[in-house]
Amino acid sequence: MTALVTLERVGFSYPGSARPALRDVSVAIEAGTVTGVTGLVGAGASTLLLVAGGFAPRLTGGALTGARHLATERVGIVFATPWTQLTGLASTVLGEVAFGPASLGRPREAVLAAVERAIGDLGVAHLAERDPTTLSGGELQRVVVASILAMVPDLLVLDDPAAELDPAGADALYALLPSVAARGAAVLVATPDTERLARVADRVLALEDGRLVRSGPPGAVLDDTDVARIARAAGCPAPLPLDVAAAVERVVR
Amino acid sequence: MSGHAIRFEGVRFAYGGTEVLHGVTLDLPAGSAVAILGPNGAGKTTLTRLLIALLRPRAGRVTVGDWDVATKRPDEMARRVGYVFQHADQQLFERTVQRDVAFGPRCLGRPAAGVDRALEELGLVAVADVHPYDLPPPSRKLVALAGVLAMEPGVLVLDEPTAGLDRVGRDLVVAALRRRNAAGVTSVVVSHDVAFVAETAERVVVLREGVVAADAPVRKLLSDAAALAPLGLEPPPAAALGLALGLPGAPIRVEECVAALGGVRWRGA
Amino acid sequence: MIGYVPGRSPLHRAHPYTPLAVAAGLLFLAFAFRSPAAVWAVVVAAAVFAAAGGVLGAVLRPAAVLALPTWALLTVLHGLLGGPPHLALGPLALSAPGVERALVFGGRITAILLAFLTALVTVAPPRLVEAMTARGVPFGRIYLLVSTLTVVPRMRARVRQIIDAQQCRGLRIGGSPLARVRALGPLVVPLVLSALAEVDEQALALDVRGGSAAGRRTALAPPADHAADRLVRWTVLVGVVAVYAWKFAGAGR
Amino acid sequence: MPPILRPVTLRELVVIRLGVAVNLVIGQVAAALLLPVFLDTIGTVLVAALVGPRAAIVAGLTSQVLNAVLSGNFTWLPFGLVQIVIALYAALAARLGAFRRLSTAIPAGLGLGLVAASASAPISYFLFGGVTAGGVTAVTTVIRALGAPLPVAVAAASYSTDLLDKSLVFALVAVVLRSLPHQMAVRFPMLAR
Repeated sequence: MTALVTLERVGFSYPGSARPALRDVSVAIEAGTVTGVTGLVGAGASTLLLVAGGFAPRLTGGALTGARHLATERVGIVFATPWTQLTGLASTVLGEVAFGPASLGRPREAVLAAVERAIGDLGVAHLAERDPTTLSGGELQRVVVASILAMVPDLLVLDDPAAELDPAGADALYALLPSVAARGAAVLVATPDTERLARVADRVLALEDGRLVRSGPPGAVLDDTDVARIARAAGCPAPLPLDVAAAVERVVR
Repeated sequence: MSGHAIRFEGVRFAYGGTEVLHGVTLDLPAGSAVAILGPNGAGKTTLTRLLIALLRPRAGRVTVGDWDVATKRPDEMARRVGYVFQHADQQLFERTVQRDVAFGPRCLGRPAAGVDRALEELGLVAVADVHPYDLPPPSRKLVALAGVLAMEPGVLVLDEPTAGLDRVGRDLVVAALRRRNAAGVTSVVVSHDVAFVAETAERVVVLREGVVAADAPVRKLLSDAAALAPLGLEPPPAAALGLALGLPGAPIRVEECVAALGGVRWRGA
Repeated sequence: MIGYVPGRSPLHRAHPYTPLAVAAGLLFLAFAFRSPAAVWAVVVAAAVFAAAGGVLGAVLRPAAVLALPTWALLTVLHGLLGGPPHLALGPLALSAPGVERALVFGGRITAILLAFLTALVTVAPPRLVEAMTARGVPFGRIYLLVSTLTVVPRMRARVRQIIDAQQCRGLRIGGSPLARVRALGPLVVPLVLSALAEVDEQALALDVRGGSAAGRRTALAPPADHAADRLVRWTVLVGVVAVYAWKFAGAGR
Repeated sequence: MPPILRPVTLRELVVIRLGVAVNLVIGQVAAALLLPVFLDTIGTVLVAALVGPRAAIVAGLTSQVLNAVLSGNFTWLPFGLVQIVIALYAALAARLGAFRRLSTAIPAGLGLGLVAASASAPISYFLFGGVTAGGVTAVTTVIRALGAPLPVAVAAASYSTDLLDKSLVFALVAVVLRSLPHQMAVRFPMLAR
């Protein structure tokens, strides 16, 4: 199974910035998986997403070194703020979701079919006729994801997609990612929200100062959820439990 | 830095025709650390905007210390109340972090000492000469918070201060808020981040449909899953772990949970 | 101020280009004529146009709100302060040529307002987008005309928040004129900087939805362009050209 | 492909939309500060400095149309020509580096005030008899009442309001450009020239 995205010793610097955002990163992203990317602010998580998705340097400018192999052009990206991602050309959710497929000039029936499937998968079918500007942050972000999935991307990249949402909206959004991967797409999500990442990621890449320092299953990579910090301080040996259930199992009664 | 008491007396407020606050009465003594929880649209942000005269109540009175807020303008209230907006990074405009953080103190004619302290507290000393917009968005949020802390206000109002921050950023904000409360500053935080509320607040006020639905010590409310559920919230991880293991003392903070776990033995993976 | 008013009138059901063409035609006609009688004939035509859309009532109030101050100033500027000969109208002495000029200019403004407010009220933005898409109008033009209107409310809210936020940092927005001019910087600069900071994100969001896709976009529900629509548009065009040709042939007075 | 004919990139399109949106909302700031100016060409001038003349013309004309749609005052449409003049003037001023310092930006702004008024006064006089909505006409009426002939009153009113408005616009654009962070500024090649 050749990887969908392969980075070999990739470095990246933004235009006008001396400090490289990525240094010597090598990683392969497989289709059908949810890959988490985490790291402190400025560690390069967002940059890794832009490079892996083929957006940098094409749209951001800057200099890429090393080898990047991207086996698809069908890449979608989701950002933290829902409102900036609306096209502003549709007065209904259905029209907003249809914008992508319609832009590719696909026949009308194909566009409508793609829209029906996407809003169904994202659980926003009941909002189809609603004006996007009247939706809550959580609903809007799911509409944004639906409008990208309607184009059936092979790679879906999400940059801290739930930062602006309340806990219920965030949980609902993260819960969708495994089902998107199950349909064959590769999902790459960057966030400092390690609590939710631990629940949905098959694999996590940890970055520090532009370098990939650890990668593997969440349990082996993440160690800074509240439960993990409590367990470590209370003398629990590695690998640290990441959530309450895991911690309860590790306590000797 | 001395704090001011905050008092809401039968406050009513309406946007256009629809009333959003239906008679809120609250008494927050100086130095208290309060969090306001409640579903979206319950009037949380409206309540805080009344504190700094951005909104005028339709009925009732809001006082900060001995000031009746109705008689003051927002730039006058800024002498006592430091208000940090949810998207506060949108107010930055100076060419360096240092100059932007100094904007508030300069407007109020306050000494620059507060600026250096704020930069120190939020780990911004190293980027003091960097342009705020050359920093990633979460760091800009810290710069905006520093710009209000630098004014050394007696009251701090924070609207979703931790949204988008990483672990280090959150810990800095927790430490800064705890330090200010310890110095007697009154704080009011509006946040969905229950873990942050647990780490910083002593008292929680729940606002639902424009009325105070609950006003309880943070420990009691945040370890009560049934009370939090209707607000779309769950107990913070530390409280959940305490409940799951039946730890004594209903811990809700990380260090409380660690203390309650003293002497427990862990199985290897 | 005033937006689309749903309805079933012939104008609402017409192809979106038709009401716009009629409004433009009335504007050019209003400027073509110089005599009060001719200009007021155009005003009547604009009123009939509004009535045809069943929106005469909806349009009169905003038209009046906008036209009345202009009427008052015209009466003063040209009526009272116009040249001789003067007519006695009760206590006032009105200049005859002045009154005539006021009627012409006042009529023009009234005709333009009635005509375009009618078009504004009877053309639904989504149908216009579909019509332009079906006609292959470049995406950029549609995006600028329609999408910008949906960004304005968010920008207005951001201006409001910046004004509030800077006051909360002690900025006084009153005081001497010089102080108020100096307060422009802390209010305008953050608005522009925060908006520029979102440019890349918005461009990327559009790019993944086929914003830069070449080729024809699919219009999902292209409004029908009946023979009647085309006839009306052609008639307006020919009519306006004829009037201007007649005018520049020196005959029109 | 000469730069003037190169199709607008997606990023430039978003910048133009931003310029138009700023034009449409900036009046709120002038109103909050009780300043007798519109400032509604600041976005056009900004786009001229950041992207170029063609983009600025598109921003100016779009602002004119959308301003009419939002306010309902379609009588402003014929003033679209003035927007083109402003866009070209601003692009030239930017090319000559007028925005590098306030001491050059403000005089350039006054120059634009003269140029813009010279373009809008005849339109206002011939097409609308010197009467368009907004404060300008009130000023015209006062000057006319003081005995000045109408064309003089219209011109004087246009010039006085435009000079203040445009010089403030240019000063603000200079301040904004100077406030741009390095990583943002390098993304606009026009600035480097």
